[in-house]
Amino acid sequence: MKKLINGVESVEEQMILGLVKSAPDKLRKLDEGNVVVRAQKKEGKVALVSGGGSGHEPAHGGFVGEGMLDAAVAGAVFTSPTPDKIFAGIQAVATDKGVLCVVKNYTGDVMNFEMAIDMAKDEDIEADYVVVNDDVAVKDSLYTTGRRGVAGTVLVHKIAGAKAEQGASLPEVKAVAEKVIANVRTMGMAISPCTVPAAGKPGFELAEDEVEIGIGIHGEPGTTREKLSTADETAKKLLDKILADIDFKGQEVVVMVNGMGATPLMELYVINNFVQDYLKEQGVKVYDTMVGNYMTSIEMAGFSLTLLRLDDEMKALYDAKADTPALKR
Amino acid sequence: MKKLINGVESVEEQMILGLVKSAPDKLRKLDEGNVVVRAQKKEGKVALVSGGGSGHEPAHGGFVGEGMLDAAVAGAVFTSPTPDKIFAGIQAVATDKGVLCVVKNYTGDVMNFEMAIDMAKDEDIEADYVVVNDDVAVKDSLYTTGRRGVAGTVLVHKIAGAKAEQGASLPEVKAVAEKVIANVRTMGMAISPCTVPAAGKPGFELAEDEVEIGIGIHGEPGTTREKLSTADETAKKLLDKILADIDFKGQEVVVMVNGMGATPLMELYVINNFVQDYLKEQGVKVYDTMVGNYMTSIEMAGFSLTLLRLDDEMKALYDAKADTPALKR
Amino acid sequence: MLDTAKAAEIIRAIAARMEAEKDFLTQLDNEIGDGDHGINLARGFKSVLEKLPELEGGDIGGLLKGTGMQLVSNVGGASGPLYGTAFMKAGNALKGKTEATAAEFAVAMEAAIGGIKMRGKSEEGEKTMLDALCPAYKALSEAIDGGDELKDALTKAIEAAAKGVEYTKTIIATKGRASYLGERSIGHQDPGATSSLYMLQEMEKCL
Amino acid sequence: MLDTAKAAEIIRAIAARMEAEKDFLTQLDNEIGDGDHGINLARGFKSVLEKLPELEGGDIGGLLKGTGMQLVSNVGGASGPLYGTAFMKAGNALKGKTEATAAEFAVAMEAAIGGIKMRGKSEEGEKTMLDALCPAYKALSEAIDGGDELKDALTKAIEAAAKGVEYTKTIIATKGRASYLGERSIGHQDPGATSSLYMLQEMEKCL
Ligand SMILES: Nc1ncnc2c1ncn2[C@@H]1O[C@H](COP(=O)(O)OP(=O)(O)O)[C@@H](O)[C@H]1O
Ligand SMILES: Nc1ncnc2c1ncn2[C@@H]1O[C@H](COP(=O)(O)OP(=O)(O)O)[C@@H](O)[C@H]1O
Ligand SMILES: [Mg+2]
Ligand SMILES: [Mg+2]
Ligand SMILES: [Mg+2]
Ligand SMILES: [Mg+2]
Repeated sequence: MKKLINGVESVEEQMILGLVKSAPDKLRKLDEGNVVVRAQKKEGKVALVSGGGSGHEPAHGGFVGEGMLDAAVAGAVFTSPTPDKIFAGIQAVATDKGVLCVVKNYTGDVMNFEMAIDMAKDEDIEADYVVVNDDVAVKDSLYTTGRRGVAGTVLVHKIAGAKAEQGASLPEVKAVAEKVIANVRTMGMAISPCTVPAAGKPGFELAEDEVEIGIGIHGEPGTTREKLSTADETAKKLLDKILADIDFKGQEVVVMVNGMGATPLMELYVINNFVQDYLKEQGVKVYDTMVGNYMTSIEMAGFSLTLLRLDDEMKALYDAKADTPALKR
Repeated sequence: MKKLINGVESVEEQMILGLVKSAPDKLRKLDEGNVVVRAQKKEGKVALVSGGGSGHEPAHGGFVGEGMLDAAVAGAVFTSPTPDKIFAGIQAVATDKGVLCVVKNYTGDVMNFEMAIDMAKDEDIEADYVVVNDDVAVKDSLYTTGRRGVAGTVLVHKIAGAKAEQGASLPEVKAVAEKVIANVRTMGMAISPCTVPAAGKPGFELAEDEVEIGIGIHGEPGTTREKLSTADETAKKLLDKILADIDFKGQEVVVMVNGMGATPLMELYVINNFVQDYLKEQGVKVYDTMVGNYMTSIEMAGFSLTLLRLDDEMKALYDAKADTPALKR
Repeated sequence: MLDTAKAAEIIRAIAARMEAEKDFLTQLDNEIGDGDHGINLARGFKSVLEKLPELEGGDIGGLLKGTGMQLVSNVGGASGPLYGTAFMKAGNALKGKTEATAAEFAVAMEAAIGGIKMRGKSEEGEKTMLDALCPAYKALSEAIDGGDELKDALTKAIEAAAKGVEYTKTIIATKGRASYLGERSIGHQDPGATSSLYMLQEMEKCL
Repeated sequence: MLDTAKAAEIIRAIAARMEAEKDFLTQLDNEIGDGDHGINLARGFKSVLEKLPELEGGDIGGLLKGTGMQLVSNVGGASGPLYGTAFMKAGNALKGKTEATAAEFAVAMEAAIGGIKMRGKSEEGEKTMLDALCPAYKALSEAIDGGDELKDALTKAIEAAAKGVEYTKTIIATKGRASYLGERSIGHQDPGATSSLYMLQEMEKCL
């Protein structure tokens, strides 16, 4: 394992400290743990709290700030944070308008956030949550864990964050978050794995000509292993799966071409070149495009594609001001 | 070589197309070649033109837009663009206030830009240039090529770009660009190499415990090869070299913690955590911090640190509005 | 006979075992999960060890509940709330007791399993820790009903749990991260079922 | 005797050689530069080949100038302007000529080297292409002054250039990217000096 860190024990905390010190007038770390909150608590709005394992940088701490999150709770790498830490985050930012937690659909995240919300309710904090499950690589089914929450989560942060910033009520913010969740779909792939610092070796191994299709964001293998093909063919494969899931034809969409952490921007732009042409061909109208590292898996190389079907409300909220380390608008 | 591309021949053009298609209302590609210009030509200001080899994404095309560049000319990967392409860029954005080219100090870049400027002058375009040479890894000397231009170039774009946007004259914009160059210092290191697509294999090989200190941004080896140590020790080594070069004590600075392309943000934040503490200890006041991928070497893993010593003029220009794909303020 | 001191000894033995099997459990989780199960449990039980001196003076219920709370606050992921809830529920069942009979142990184990099912919204046959724990409980309670001592009953429980672990290799996961792999999860043994087996083995060894 | 057809043949031979040595030249550049020298020249001479049919109908000067302009517009990097300028200067020296004597060839080569020095602000001894070209020119002009045919003079020039390439291994680079390596550039042979040697070898072979 070759990493620029000071030890596997300290990496999460030093990372959170490093983030906060990059914008000390805007961000603060709680003493209770690896929880990033806005330096100035914003009253009179629903507080938006997100979080999950570390290793997805800039998610989630990088999205704390005006127009997006009020708090982000970071667990150990790829491990959901514990209820006490999530509760500390909720408590620090809670207002009388309530708290909405944005949870990615993983057994661990859901359980830990549920327990934290129970703790918050015990303290008379009005708290609710939504579960993001945008990953079409995984079959949705009532009898299983269902789809994972991946890069689409960032768009939930953006749009629900804007709604909250406008002073909407908890049910209103929750409703728009759920609307985003209902309309956002993602699929990803990897050409090289990542290494959890504490594990010391990669989550899987790939030959020089192999890729994993249908990966999540935790260094886990994907749904199939295939031969490396061109950027265009690879992007087409992911897009076709997304386009088959809900109807995007004739709709306006936000496109996110998300790098997994070690993917050079060069490749993301090559991919975007195809994505834009293909969507046009398919009759999908692109309202806006985001290309970059938004929801990563440490130093995994690969990418995910996300489409969000917009309506007028989501469009306006997507365009609203955001001022966070990782997303400014 | 494992890359998400469609062929080594097409990569530069498809990348530029992909960039432009990510912001079609703001960016445009010239038919003449891989030249990115603002979609709406801005008259009445000095046009700022930069460029160099591809492989440094988001530099340089990602910095085209309000408050920064008017045109960015991309050569083949790590290869200076040719004079005719640079000239096409100059011609497309030139105004009657003139054109300033920001050139990084490489023999190839300097020669090609000089030839292009000669061509521009033949067409009665007022054109001048500055040469950025911020890399303290390399000894500065009258008898050699001198120091390289690396990540500090982005701050030249930002500050000279703001000055130009305000309508300053060509000599004024050139003067502030040269002030930034005089006050900015950078040093970088790599823990893994990168592969020029057309070459098909990495520029150098490193053992599991080796790093290159004092690298440039073209996949070339550094000035020394060493054993991998901690993030803190590595950052200290680079900072000490920078701090020894000009006097930063008691000064206000911009800090840039720049990823080389494949470095996870996790590591950049761990590094920033140390950098901020160490600078405080050394009596250097941090005015603002940038952490991210600004000037990369394709998929190299590693980082560079940049310090810019500010005065009031540079501070105000640094804070001025910028709206580009890779830098918004 | 299980008393508080013995229970503390078991917790220590489990903690040592989790540390010893950290890499192996993590490797199993690498194959069908996210490669942290061993790391998570080792971290969690290490924090339990720090808390143990405070807990071992009281009743078994308090000891188990405290263990569960430490796990909830220090493991994270899926196994944190699940094992945490299991220990807390077992603690509730043994509240106030400084000694527990084999039958009382069985009741606590049943409560623990119930806690996992409730928290995880899961059942046997989904390729989780339940595939070790449910058959183990069945064997244990039958043995105790048939008059076995706790240690002998646990020996039978371990046999059943080991079979359960083998069984997880043959089925598709429908809960937890491994479910994302669909068919590809077949052929791999579930990390949580494996760590459950190890816990039962440590209990048996200590008795 | 060098005429336009022969000059075109030489350019074709050089183009083929650059393509053949692409990987090796790139490898040399990997060691002390940025690993693109062979790629750059192969790309550049490929574009020269496309232009050649237009050029070979005229005089040698036009052919060389056109070659230089193609190199300037298609190579990029340091070697593009340098070799481009070299061919353009050589072309200027042979302007209007459809045949060139050995002495005229020497004058053109001198002009080419002068162009490189001017454009590159460089001198012999800095570990660049000049370390092959300068000694080659010296040997060539001496041989021609001594009455040698062009082919024989080029044979001597190649010997001198080859020694120059060897010499680049022993010195520190002070120009071009290799200069960033300081001491570390010692022991490596300069890619540009090597490609210059290849060009001279192709000229000699064609005559
Ligand atoms: N819903 C569930 N019910 C019961 N056990 C589960 C459930 N989800 C996951 N598990 C168990 O948790 C184990 C994984 O734990 P761990 O790796 O620590 O957490 P995570 O999956 O969050 O990384 C699985 O091997 C499985 O046995
Ligand atoms: N100032 C200079 N004068 C003469 N030759 C030079 C100079 N700088 C570089 N060179 C030559 O150019 C070669 C490198 O060319 P190339 O790799 O194509 O360009 P770049 O260095 O821009 O990648 C060097 O090996 C050297 O021979
Ligand atoms: Mg986990
Ligand atoms: Mg080059
Ligand atoms: Mg796991
Ligand atoms: Mg080169």
